[in-house]
Amino acid sequence: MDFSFNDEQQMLLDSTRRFIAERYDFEHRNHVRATADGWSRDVWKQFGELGLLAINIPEADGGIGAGSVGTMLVSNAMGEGLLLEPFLSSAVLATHAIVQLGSAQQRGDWLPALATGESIAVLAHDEASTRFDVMHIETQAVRSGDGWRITGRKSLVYHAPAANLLLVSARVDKEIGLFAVPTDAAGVTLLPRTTVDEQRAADIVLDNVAAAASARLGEDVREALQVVLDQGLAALCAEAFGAMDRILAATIEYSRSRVQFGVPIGSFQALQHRMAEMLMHLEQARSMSYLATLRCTDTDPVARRTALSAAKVLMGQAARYIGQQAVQLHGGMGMTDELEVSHYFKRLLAFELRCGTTDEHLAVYHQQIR
Amino acid sequence: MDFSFNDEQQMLLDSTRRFIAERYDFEHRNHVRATADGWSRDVWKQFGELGLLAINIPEADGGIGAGSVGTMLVSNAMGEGLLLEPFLSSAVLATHAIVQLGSAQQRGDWLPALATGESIAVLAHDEASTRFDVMHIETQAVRSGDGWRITGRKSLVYHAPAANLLLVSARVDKEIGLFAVPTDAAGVTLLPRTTVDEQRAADIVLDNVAAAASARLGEDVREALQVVLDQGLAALCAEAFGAMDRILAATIEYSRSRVQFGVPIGSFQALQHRMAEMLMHLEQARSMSYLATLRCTDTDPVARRTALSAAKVLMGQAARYIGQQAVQLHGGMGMTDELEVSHYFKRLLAFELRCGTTDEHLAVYHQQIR
Amino acid sequence: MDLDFSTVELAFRDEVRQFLAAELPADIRDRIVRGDHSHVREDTIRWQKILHAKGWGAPAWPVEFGGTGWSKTQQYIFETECALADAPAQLAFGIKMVAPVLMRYGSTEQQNRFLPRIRAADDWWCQGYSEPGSGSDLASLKMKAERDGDEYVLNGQKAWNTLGHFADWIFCLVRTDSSAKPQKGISFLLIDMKTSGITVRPTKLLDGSFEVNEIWFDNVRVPVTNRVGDENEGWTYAKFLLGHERTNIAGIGWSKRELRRLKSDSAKVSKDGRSLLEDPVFGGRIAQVEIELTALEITNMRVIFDEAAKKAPGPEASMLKIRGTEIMQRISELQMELLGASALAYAHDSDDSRATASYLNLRKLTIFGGSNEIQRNIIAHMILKL
Amino acid sequence: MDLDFSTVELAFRDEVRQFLAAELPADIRDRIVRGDHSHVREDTIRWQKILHAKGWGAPAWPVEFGGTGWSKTQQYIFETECALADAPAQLAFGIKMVAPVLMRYGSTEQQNRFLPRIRAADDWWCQGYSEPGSGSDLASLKMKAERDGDEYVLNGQKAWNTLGHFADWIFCLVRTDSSAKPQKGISFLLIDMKTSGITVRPTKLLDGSFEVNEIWFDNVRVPVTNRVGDENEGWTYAKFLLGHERTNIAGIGWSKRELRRLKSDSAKVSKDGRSLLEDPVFGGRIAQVEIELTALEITNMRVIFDEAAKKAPGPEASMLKIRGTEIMQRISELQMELLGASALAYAHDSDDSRATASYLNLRKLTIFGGSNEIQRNIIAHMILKL
Repeated sequence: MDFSFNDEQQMLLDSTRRFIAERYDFEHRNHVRATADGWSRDVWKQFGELGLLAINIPEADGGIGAGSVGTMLVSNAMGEGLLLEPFLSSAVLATHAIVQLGSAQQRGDWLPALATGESIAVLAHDEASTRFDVMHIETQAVRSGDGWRITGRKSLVYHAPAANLLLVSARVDKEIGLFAVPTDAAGVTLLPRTTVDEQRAADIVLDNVAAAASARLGEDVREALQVVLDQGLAALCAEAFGAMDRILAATIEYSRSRVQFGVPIGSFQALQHRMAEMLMHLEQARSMSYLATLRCTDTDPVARRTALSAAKVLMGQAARYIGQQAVQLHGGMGMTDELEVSHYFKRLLAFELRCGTTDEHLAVYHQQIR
Repeated sequence: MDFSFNDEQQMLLDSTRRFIAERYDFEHRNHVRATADGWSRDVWKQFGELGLLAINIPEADGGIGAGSVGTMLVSNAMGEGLLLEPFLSSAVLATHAIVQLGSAQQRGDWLPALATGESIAVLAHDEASTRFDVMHIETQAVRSGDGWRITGRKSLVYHAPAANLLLVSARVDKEIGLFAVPTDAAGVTLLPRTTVDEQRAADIVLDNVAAAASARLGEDVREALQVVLDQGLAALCAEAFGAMDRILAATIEYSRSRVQFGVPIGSFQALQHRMAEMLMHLEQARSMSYLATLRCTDTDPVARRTALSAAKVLMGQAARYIGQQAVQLHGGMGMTDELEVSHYFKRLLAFELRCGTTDEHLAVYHQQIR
Repeated sequence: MDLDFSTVELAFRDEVRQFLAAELPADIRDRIVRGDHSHVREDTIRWQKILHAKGWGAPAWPVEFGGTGWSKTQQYIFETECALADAPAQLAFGIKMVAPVLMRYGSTEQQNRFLPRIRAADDWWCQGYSEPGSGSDLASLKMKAERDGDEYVLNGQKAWNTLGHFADWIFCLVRTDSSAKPQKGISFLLIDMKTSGITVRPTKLLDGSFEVNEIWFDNVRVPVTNRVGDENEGWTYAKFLLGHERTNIAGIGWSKRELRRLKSDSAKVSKDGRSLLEDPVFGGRIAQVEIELTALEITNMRVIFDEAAKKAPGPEASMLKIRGTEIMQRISELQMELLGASALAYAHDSDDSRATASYLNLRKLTIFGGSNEIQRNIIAHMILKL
Repeated sequence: MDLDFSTVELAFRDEVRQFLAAELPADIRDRIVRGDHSHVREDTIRWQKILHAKGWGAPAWPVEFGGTGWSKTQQYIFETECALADAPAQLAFGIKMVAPVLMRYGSTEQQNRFLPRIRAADDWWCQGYSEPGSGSDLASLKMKAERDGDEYVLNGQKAWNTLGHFADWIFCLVRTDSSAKPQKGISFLLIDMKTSGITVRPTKLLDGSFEVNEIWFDNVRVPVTNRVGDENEGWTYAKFLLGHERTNIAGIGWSKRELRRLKSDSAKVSKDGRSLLEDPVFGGRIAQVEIELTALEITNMRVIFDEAAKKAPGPEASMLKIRGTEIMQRISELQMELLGASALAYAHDSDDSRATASYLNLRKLTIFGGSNEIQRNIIAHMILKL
C-alpha cells in the first residue's frame, strides 16, 4: 500500500502543471477555443517536445512508458487546465490501441509520429448502438481482394477533425476488427460537432472505405479493445478529478471573497456544510481515480471492469454534485461564460456522459456483483 | 376546488383532538402500552360513545357515514396522539369490508356491535406471498357440506389479539372469497407479535377452520377488497400525517429551547435549512394525504390506484426524512425511549412498511403510467 | 373538501384550450417546442397582442384596469393551459411586477400612462434590482440617484437584468439617501431606456445564450415624476412586488408539459427489449418525479385557495419556489440522461441540443428570483419562527 | 503507487484469519451473527483475554507498554478481519481512549497501575465526558470537582455514558475552575466506579436496548493522585483523546461484513422470477453502496498512509466518520427494506428483528462521537479554512 508518487511521476506532474500555468491560463484557453480548430497546434507541438505524447509508448518502441500512474498525473493537470488538445484521444486511447494491438511494423510506422505530435490518431469506436452494450457495433468490414471495405457510422469521435489517422472498429463476421484508416481516405466523411465541454469532435460516415490488409491491427480485438477503452476511461477519470479539484478550490475561494449581508458568504453554515460535502465527494473521487488507474491494466477482466465501472459511477456522481453546487454557490456569476466555473461545470457534465454514463456503468457493475 | 372542512368534519376533528388531549397524553400512552393488552378497552368504549367507531357505517345502517374526509380527520388525530387502539383495523378496514361486501343480514348482525365497540373485527388478508402482488394469497377455502373449510397462514394482522371476529380472505378456486371467522373458532391459532410501532398484532394460523355458508361476504371480492384496502391506506396515510406534523413541531420546539455554544441550536443555519426541508416534506405529504382521501373511493380503478400508490410513495419518503431528521436534531435525546420523538419515529417507520412499502407502491405506480 | 375543478372552472378550462388551439400561431408554438429562442421578442409581443385582443392581456389585473376579473384558480388554469399548449410565457416584468406596484402605489397619471401600454405590449419592461455587489442581499444596493431640481441624476450599475436588451422601460431601485439604514433611503423609479447615459451589455451565459444584461447608468437624468410613491420608501414597494412575483412560481405548467415530453421520448428509446419508460430504474425515476409533481400541484392549489381566503401571498410561496425549481431541474436532468452520450454534441441554437441546453440554462432556477438558500432562510424565519 | 497490501501484509492478514478461525469461540461469534447483545460484557472480556494471551490485546500500543508494534496498516487489517469474522469489538474506552492519554500524560505510577489491567481486561473502563447540557458543546460541561485536601469532591451528572453499567473505572472531565473560560478550568480524573456517591441509571433507548447511562455524582471523593496531568489542563488531554478515538472510525470492517450479509440475504428473496440482488432497482442500490464503500476503503487507507507519514491523525478523520456512518446507516436501511413488511414485527432481543433493531440502533452513529454536523463544522473550519 503506497499512495506516494516516485520522483519521475512527480516530475511529470510538476512539469505539466508548470507548462499549463505558464502557457495555458484561462485567457489563453479562451483564445484557443475561439480559433477555427478549437485547439492549439503550437501547444501540441510543445507537448511532443516535452515528451508528454510518448508517455504511453513503451521504451522499447522509443517512448517513455510512464505507465498508468504517469498518465493519471498528466491527465490531472490537463483537467485542471481544461485543455482542449487531443491528449486523451491520441496520446492515450489511440496510442494504447496501436501499442497493444499493432504489429512491430505498424508500431514502427505510426508511433514515432504520434510521439512527436506530427501525427494525430483517434479511436473511432462508439456508435448509436453501443449505448447499452459497448461492444455492440454495426459498422462492418467485408473482405475485398486482399483488403477490406468498411461501411458504417461512428458517433461523436472526440478530436476526429484533428486526426490524420482513424482507428475504426468494425464487425468482421462475429469478430471485432480494428482498422487504420487515413482521415482523407475516399468514402470517409466527417460531420463536425462541438461538444458540450467545448471540444471538437465529429460523427464519421464510412461509405465502402477501402483498407489494405496491412491496415488491420490484431485479429479479434474484442478483449483487447476493452482494455484500451478502460485505460482511456482511467485517464478520463483523472482528467475529471483535476477539474473537480479546481472547481471546488474556486468555489471555496469565491465564498471567502464574496460579501453579502456584511460577511463573506463562506461564513454561512449552510454553505459551509455544502462545501464540506463537496470535499467529501472530491476525496472519494480521488480514491476512485487511483483505483481506476491502478486497475485499468489488471489482467483479471472482472477485477478490471468492476473497478473501472465503480470509478465511473462514483466519480460521475461526484462530478454532478460538485459541478452543480459550484455553480449554485457562485450565484449568478456561476451562470456566466465569463468565469472559469461554468467551463469546469461543462467539462464535468461531459465527463458524466462520456465513455459510458453513470447509469450504464452502474448496470455493468451490478451485472458483475450479482 | 375546496380545501376547507365543513362544520361536521371540523367538529369531528376537534372533538377527537380534545378527547386525546384530555385522556391520552404521552404519560397515559406509556401506561397503556405497558398493559397486557397494549391498548385501552376503556378508551375504546369511549370512542364508541363518541360515535368514532360508527363514522364509516352509513346512516342507513345506523351509523354516522362521515365519509373518507371524516375518517382522515379522526385518523389525523389518532396519529397525532400515537393511539394504540384498533381504530384503523376495526373501525376503518373491517367496517368498510362489512359495509361494502356484507349482505343486509351480515351488516345487521355485525355493524351495531362494531359501532359501540363491543365487538372488534380485523381484516386478515396479508400473507408472506402478498409482498409483490397484494392479491396473491395462498390461504384456501374449500367447500365442505353447505359451508367451507379454510386453511392457511396470515401475516402480522394488526390488533388480531383484540378482535373477536376475523375477516379472512381465501382463494376459492380462482376467485378470492372473504369469510367471517370468530377468533375462537376451532383451528384458529394466533401467534402474538408486537410491532415496531408498539402495537399488538398476530400471525394467524388457520388449520381446516370451519365456516358456515352464511359466513361468506360477497362473491369474488378481488375488486372490492382492493377498494377496502385503499380506504384503509388512505386512513393510514392520514394517521401518518398526524404523526409527522407532531414530530416536526416537537423538533422545532426542541431546537428553540436546546442551547449549545451559548445559543439555541435552532439558530444554526444548517439546522434551520434542515427543518425547512422537513416542512416541505410535511406540506407535500399533507397534499398527498388529501389526494389519498379524496380518491380512495374513486370508481375509476386506475385513478384510485395511482393516487393511492403515489400518496404512499411520497408520504413514505417524507416519513423517513422527517423521522430520521427529527431524531438527528434531537441528538442523544432522540435516541431515548423517554421522549415522544422516538415513538413518533417508530410509528413513521411502521407507516413506511405497512400496506405496501415505498418500493412496492412505486412499482405499482410505475406499472400504471408506463 | 374537493380536489377537482368545479363545472364552471372546467368549462373555463375548455374555453382556454379552444382559444389556444385556434389562436396560438403555429410558428410560435413550433419554436417553443424546439426550444428555439431566436424570436423571443417578436413572439412574446405577437402573442401578448393576441391575448390583449381577446381581453386576456392581463389576467390578474382588476377589471377597472382592464383585467379579466378571473379568480386565482382561473388564473392558475389559464397559465397552466398556456404552458401545456406550448405558448410563450407572458413577460412578467410589466404585467406581473411593475403593474401591481403602479396600481397600488402609483399616481393616477402613472397608471393612465403606463398600464394600457403594458397590457397591449406597446412597452417592454425590465427590472433593475440586483447589482454586482447586491444579489441575495438586495438592500445593500448602491446605485445612486441624486436630486437635481425636477430630476434625479443616476449613476451606478445594475446586473442580472433579464431581457433588458429588448426593453423600452426599466423599473429600478436606487439609493436616494446613503446615510440611512440600508432598507431606508431606497426609491423606486421608472426609467425610459432611451434616456442618454444608459449602456446595456448582454452577459453571455454558460449555455451560450444571452438573456441577462449588465446596465450602466452614467449621469442618467430621470424626471422626479417618474418616481413611484414616496422618496426613500422604495423598499416597501419592492417587497410588495416580490410578493406578487410569486404567481406561478412553481412552474407546474412547464413541468407537466416537459414531463409529458420526457415520457413520450423515453417510450421511444429501447433497452434490453423494452423502452426506457418501462425500465424499472429510469422509468422509476420518471414515476418518482411525476409523483412529486402531483403533490406540488396540490400544494400549489392549496396555496391559491388560502391566498384567495387571506387575499395576500404568504411565505408558503417559498416552498413552491424551492420544490418547483427542484422538479424542473430534475426533469431537465432526466431529459438529458435520456439522451446518454448523444447529449454531448452541443450547439445552443440547435434542435438536437434542446435537452442539454435546457439542463444548462435551468441551473439558474435555483439561483435567480431569490436563491433557494434565501427561500430556506425565509421559511426558517417566517414560517418556523427560528 | 500501490493499492494492494504487500506480501508481508498479506501474510499478516492470513495469520490473523487463521487465529480468528481457531480462537474465536463459536458461541460468541454466533451471538454477534444473530445480533444478540445479551452477553456483551462476558463476551467482550472473554475475547479480550484471548487476544491478550496471544499478545494482541492492545494492537496500537507501543511495544514498551505491551503493544504489538504493528504498523497502522496492520492495525487496520487486524480490526477489519476481526469484524469480518464476526468477532466482538474490543472495548475502546480503555484500550483506545484512556490508555493513550495515560501513556502520553499520565504519571509512571498511573501507567503501571492501569495499563496492564486494561490490556488484560481486568478493568472495564467507561467515559464521562458529555452532560445533559453539554453534548456537541462539550466545553460547557458543569460537573464540579472541588479540592478538599488530597481529594477532589465531585458533584454533578454525566450523560450518554456508554456501557458504564459494566464499568470498574470511569475517566471524567470535571470543572476545577468555574471562573476561567470554558476550555480552561477542566481537569481529567480517573474514578473508581465503586466509590460511594456514584449512581448509574441506564437509559432505555428507542430500540429497547440499554447501552448508555446517566451517572450522578453526589459528593464523590477522588484522590488528587487520580488526576491525569495538570489541574485545569484537562481540555488538552481530552482533545488529544478525541484525535485518537478516530481509529477505525469509518467502520469498514462492519460495513463489509454487513454488506456481504445483505447480498447473500437478498439473493434469497425472489421477485418477478429473480432475486432482489438481481433486481435492477434493489440490486442497483446494493451496487451503489458497495461502490461507495470501495471508495471509502481506499480513502481510509490513504488517511492511514498519510498519518503514518505525519504521525498524527488530522481533520480528515471527520470525513471518514461522516461517510462511514452514512454507509453503515444505508446498509442497515437496505437490510430492513429487504424484509419488507416482515420488518414490522419487532422484539429487540429476537433474531428475526436483527435488521430492524440495527436500523433503529444505528441512528446513533450520526449523533454520538461528535455528531455529523459537528464533523462538517470541523471540515469547514479546519480543512477548508472557512
